Amino acid sequence: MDFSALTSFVISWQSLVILAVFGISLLIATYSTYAERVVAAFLQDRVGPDRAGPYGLLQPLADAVKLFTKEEFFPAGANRGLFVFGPCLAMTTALMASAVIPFGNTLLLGNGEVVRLQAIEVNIGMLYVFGVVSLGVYGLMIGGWASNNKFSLLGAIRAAAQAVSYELAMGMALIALLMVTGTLSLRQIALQQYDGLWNIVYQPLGFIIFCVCAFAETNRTPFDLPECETELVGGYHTEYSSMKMGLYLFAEYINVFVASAVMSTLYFGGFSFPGEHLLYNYLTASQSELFAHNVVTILGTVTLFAKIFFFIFFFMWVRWTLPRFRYDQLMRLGWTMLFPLAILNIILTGAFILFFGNKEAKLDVSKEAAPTEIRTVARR
Amino acid sequence: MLLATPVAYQPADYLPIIIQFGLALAFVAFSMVVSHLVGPKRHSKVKDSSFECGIESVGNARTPISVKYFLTAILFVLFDVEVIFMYPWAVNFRELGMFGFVEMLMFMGLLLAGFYYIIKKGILKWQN
Amino acid sequence: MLSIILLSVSGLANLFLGFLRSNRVLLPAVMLVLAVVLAINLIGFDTGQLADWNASPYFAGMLTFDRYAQVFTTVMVLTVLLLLPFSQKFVQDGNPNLAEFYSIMLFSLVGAIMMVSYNNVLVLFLGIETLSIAMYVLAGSDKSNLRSNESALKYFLMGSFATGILLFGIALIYGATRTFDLAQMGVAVRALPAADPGMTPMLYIGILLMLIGIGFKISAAPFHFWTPDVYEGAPTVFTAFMSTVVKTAGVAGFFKLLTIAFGGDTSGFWLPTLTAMLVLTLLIGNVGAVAQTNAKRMLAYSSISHAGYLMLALVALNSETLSKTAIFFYSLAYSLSTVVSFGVLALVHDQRQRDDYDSLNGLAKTNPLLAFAMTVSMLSLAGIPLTGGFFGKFQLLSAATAEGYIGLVVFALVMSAIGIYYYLRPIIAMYMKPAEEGTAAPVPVTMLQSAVLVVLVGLIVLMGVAPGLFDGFLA
Amino acid sequence: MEQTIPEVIRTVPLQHYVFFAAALFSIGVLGVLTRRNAIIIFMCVELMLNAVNVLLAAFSAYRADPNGQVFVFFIMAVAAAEVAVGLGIIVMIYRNIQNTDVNLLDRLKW
Amino acid sequence: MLTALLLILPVVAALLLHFVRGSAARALALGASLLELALAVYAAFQFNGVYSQTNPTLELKYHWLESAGIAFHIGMDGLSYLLVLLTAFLVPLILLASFRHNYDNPSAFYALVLFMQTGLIGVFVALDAFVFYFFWEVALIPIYFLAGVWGGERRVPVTLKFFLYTVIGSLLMLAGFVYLYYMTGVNGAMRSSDLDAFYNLTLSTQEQSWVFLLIFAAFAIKMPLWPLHSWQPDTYEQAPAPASMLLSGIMLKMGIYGTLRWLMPIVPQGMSVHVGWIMVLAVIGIIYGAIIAIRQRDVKRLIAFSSLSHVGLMIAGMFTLTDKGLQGTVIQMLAHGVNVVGMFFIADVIERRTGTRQIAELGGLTRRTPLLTVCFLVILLGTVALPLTNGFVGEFLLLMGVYQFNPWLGAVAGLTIIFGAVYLLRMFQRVMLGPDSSFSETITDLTGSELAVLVPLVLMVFWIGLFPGTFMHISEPAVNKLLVLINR
Repeated sequence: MDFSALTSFVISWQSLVILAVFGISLLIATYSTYAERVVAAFLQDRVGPDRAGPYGLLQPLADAVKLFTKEEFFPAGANRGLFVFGPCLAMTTALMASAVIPFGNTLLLGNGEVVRLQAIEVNIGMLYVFGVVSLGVYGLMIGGWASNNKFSLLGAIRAAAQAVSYELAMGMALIALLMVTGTLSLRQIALQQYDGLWNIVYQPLGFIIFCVCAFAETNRTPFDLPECETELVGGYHTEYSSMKMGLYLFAEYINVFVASAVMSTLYFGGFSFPGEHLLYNYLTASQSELFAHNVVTILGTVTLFAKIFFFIFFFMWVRWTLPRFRYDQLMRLGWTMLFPLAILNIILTGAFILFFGNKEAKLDVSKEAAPTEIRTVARR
Repeated sequence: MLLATPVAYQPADYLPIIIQFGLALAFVAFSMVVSHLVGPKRHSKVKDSSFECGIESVGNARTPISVKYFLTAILFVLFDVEVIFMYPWAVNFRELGMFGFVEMLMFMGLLLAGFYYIIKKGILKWQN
Repeated sequence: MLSIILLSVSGLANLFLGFLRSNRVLLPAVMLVLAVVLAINLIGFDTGQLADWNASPYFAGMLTFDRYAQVFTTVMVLTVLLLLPFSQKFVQDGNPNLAEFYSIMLFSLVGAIMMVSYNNVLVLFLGIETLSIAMYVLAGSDKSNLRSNESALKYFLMGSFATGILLFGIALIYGATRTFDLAQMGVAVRALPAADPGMTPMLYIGILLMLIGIGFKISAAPFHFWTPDVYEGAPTVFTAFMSTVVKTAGVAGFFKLLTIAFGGDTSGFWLPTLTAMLVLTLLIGNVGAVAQTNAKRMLAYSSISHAGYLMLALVALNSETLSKTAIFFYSLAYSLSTVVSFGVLALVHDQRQRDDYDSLNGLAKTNPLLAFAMTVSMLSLAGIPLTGGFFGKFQLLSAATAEGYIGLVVFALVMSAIGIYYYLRPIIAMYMKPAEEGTAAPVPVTMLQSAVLVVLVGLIVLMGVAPGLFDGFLA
Repeated sequence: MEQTIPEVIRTVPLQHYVFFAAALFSIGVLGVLTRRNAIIIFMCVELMLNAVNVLLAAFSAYRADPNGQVFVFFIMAVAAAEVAVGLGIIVMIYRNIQNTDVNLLDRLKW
Repeated sequence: MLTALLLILPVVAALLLHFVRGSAARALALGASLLELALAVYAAFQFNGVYSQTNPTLELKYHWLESAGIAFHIGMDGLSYLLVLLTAFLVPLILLASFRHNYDNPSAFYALVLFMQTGLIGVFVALDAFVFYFFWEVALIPIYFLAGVWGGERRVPVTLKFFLYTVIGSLLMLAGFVYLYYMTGVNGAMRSSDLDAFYNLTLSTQEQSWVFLLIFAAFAIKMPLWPLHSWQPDTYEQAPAPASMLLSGIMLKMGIYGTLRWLMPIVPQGMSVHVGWIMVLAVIGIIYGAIIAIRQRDVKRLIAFSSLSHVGLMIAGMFTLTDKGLQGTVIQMLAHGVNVVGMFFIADVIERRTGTRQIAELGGLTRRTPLLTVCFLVILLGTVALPLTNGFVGEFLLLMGVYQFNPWLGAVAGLTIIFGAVYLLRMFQRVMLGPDSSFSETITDLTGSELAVLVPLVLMVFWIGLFPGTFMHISEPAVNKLLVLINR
């Protein structure tokens, strides 16, 4: 690859966006730990962390410092290399996943440059997310196996079995969505919902399945059997301490973040919000198109984050509300309920599209959404 | 047939992914190194022994585990491949129309037959 | 085509039939299905339009069920049909997975049929895999028996290795010819040296790799080494399946491939390789078989040598009709004889728990029928007149002679002279050695089994006495 | 749709794909021939299959002929079936001899 | 049709024998073989004008492998007829001889003998190369089982040796036939393995000599020609008496017949290349057989080696390629068949009475066994080729032929008569006359059934000896035709 591309890229706005996305996901991960406690406290009607800083807002930083300064521990008979590699892998994959998520439409700069509020737009974004996220389970596996501890091993195996079981149903649910959208690019999916109905309307069942699977994939309660302290002490991270432990925790929260983002993009219109074209038209009446477009874009980004935060909250809400499954129940749910449901969903979707839906594909907004096109989209 | 939009991507377009990968790697490495340097190191025989709720750990930790897990994995492989077959179909669903739909119904029929078979075979009976 | 559908559907149905409490219905059910398929094929024989290579194509011409396919389908279905009764041991043992075994056999049969009716390399590949993967399972079907496990593993590793090589060959050839369709591939291959000389090395490497894969699949030397172990370790019935159906499908399928795709002047490139493989195969098969003390292992080596004989037809592919007929005749005779020999071995093994030569001692006294059937099959395998094996061998030889491979023919004859030595050993054991203590009791044989044995022997002798009846299907 | 594919791929010359696939394939073959652990042999076989997939995909892209990619799909499916069977066999053996070293399998002489 | 009947009858009988036991089996077997004999004799009248007949008659031809141009083509000319007659004449006697033994599973034994008869007759009447090869092997299988199952204690290795020898030979023959068969199609003609098609072949001398070697290997092993004989004595010794009779009396003639019918006329030039060393080997065989025979202690082995020596003479005579030589060979085939069967039978009779075949242990048996002595003497003299016995005619003609071919060889070959006289008479003198042995008093004379075997043989000895014309006329036209073909 020629380096001119590299250099020209590094000094472009796009690289800024990447940095932003990266930082945001880390930030959200950090503060999720805080949020988790606050939500827990709220749901259990008690006071959460409130010492470090106002409302304990500095708590995460304190945690970080603590994690860094803790002794790192290697259990006897552990495979050191893999022991370290496990959490690293988990974290890396988690951080990678957010690359293709469209956090907003384009920003138009004065010099006519167009900046996508998305690290990178690839036509197979959805597959990318899947691939990277499902890599994450290797981190758990490796870590659990490497720590030479029965609990860890069991946790790891559970994590793997659970992950694969629910990935099936998840993929199937996704296929139904694909039949509606006809593309794998997250950005296009979002743009398709830019005007008109969100996919949740077409895919209620699919969303439910997807959501359940997302819980399972991120090992959140009620599916947190890989790390359920009541049975397995700490599950796969029983033997972990200091920042390695921290990486596992972060990875989990980042996955939650990504899952929320994906869900909101796929089913809840991504960075689109009701009445955006009205606003656009209103603004263009007084201001320049450039300004109008950017305002709409920024608002869209904000809405997207709103949706994401809601889903993160939803994750925590469920965690502190629902009890944990038994393992065989978990498996049975995944295999004998979600899987057939997903297939049913596919068949229903297909039948619906064929018999009621419009035959030609949804409007293909594959080209870079420059303001003019956006307007056409919006006005239609 | 091919999973591609009319936009012609150049390999350079995938550069951001590499960059993000680099960032992630950097962060991870950083945290690892720092925690390694900063943290105290006081080893002892007992402390290093793997955790078993305080009692002596017995036997090899990496014991063979229930074959059910292997079965699950194998089944996943099988069914996931079927799912792979569905992706291109789903993307081109409208182009294929009724023909594709019927074909896929057959396909799923066979899939469900196998599914029913394994359920009946007791793959998910974790009790025994 | 109907046979393929019928077999696969019944295979599925059979799986669910397995959930019934008693699995005694399975064997009759499967045999019934096979009989029906056999009948369908036999009825179809006089439909003249099937006579050429590609009649009535299916799936956009990827699969054609022509006379060629029909003839070999008949051979294989007949083989399996006559082989099944010897699997009754499973029924008696109340084996929980019986239904699976039968279904897998049906599925692998489907694969075999695809291998002889394909018209597109993709279908060939699918057929091979359907067949092989099923066979991996069957080889290991005796779960508690370590030998069976081991043979399964070896068969699996070697088989998938071969698949990889075959596929790489296919990929390279695809790169060179831009098609998977057999006929187009043939055209492209013949045109290539002129059209795109840059591609020819890729093509040739591809062909060589495919040959290697083929060698593995039909266990031709030097890619035969897995065969004895696998054949010895696998349950005898499935060994018989492997050594009959797999070989027939393999040789027939690859004959089609080589003739249509790589025939003509291209063959000048790979024929020497194939010939060398043939010579080596015959040598190793026969010499190896002489050294054995275990009847089953001897049959394994002999099956290697028979692969060698069948390769004579591959080498002589330019006189097409002769070779086709020869392959048909030989594979039929060979399959029937092999079924008999393995069937008898299976029965003896069930009672005496061993399958070395001495376990056959005095069989003539205790079970005259078994001994006689075994004798006939041995003579047929040895190619002695009065049995089908003779005319099979004769046709192969005359095909090779017609192509002018006199040296090969003489070599093959010398080899079969060696073969006679080891084929006589079971006969000697049965007729001329006294029964040892422990082998004195007669081997239990059900009515069905003896009936099938009689039918098989009848067919073998009929082929040997009135070969005209089996003549001219592929003319 | 087909004619658009080549520009995508042709930024990398075909030979690179061929050499890459050949290298992968050779690695797989060597692994099969030299390694002694059944699982690793098995993985090497899978490696060979994937080398084939790469090659087929590359060719089909350069030839603007989808058949190659269809073939890849089938190879994937078959490979999955092989994985299923193969793992089953290996697990079965492991449960019998607590090992997957093919050298230990000497009940039958090679 | 009659020919086919000759082929089918024994098989049918053999199959039927599967269902009957005991005396019924014997009756059936004997009856079938006698019926066969009757058919064979009837065949003589069937083709009248047989004496002028050159082309095979009583033909039958139907497509066997149409696409390959192989037909099931059978028929008889004088040469074939004589051998068919010999077979049909000897088999009943052999069966009769076997009745004295109580083999286990006798009906299987008889069935195999009859099955063997089919094979032998098939070989003699085949007019298509592959039919010939087919029956050639078919004749081999039953004799293998006869010798292997009912033979002496060293039977297994011996029969294996015999089988392998023969089969390797016949496979080489098959190679030769396949080549000829292929050559019939070179000039675009439809390939055919018919005898006439082979006769019409025109091959280079080089090809011919190769084909000759391939095919002659089989025949030489069967005859056997000297260096290839090593299977013979063991097999004769180990096989049960009836099997030995079949082997030496009939089967051995297959080789000679094959040479006459399937070798000489087809590849004459190729043969003429090799005649020289074959003659030498044959003569060596004569001397070798005789000398070894002299040194034998065991009656059966002695007979075996004497037969080797006689066969050597036949081969030598045959390869002179003169009408005398060929006619002599034909007559000698009959005579030798009769004699050797008789000798083996007598050896069997004595063994059954005394329980030994060692010449040293026997002696002075004549006193109580006049009939045995007479029959023995007659057949012995026949073998020695005393004038007026059957042996004389053949050997005389053969020796004349060899002498014409090469006086020195003739002279050496002439030794066979002297040697023969020496060892045979010495044996007779020691076994029958000589000092008394423990058996001299106890031994009993021939029984009725044994007489039933020996009397026909004795009569035949004199018939051939006194009226050889009967048979020579039958074979003459065929032989002349052969000569024409050979000298083309």
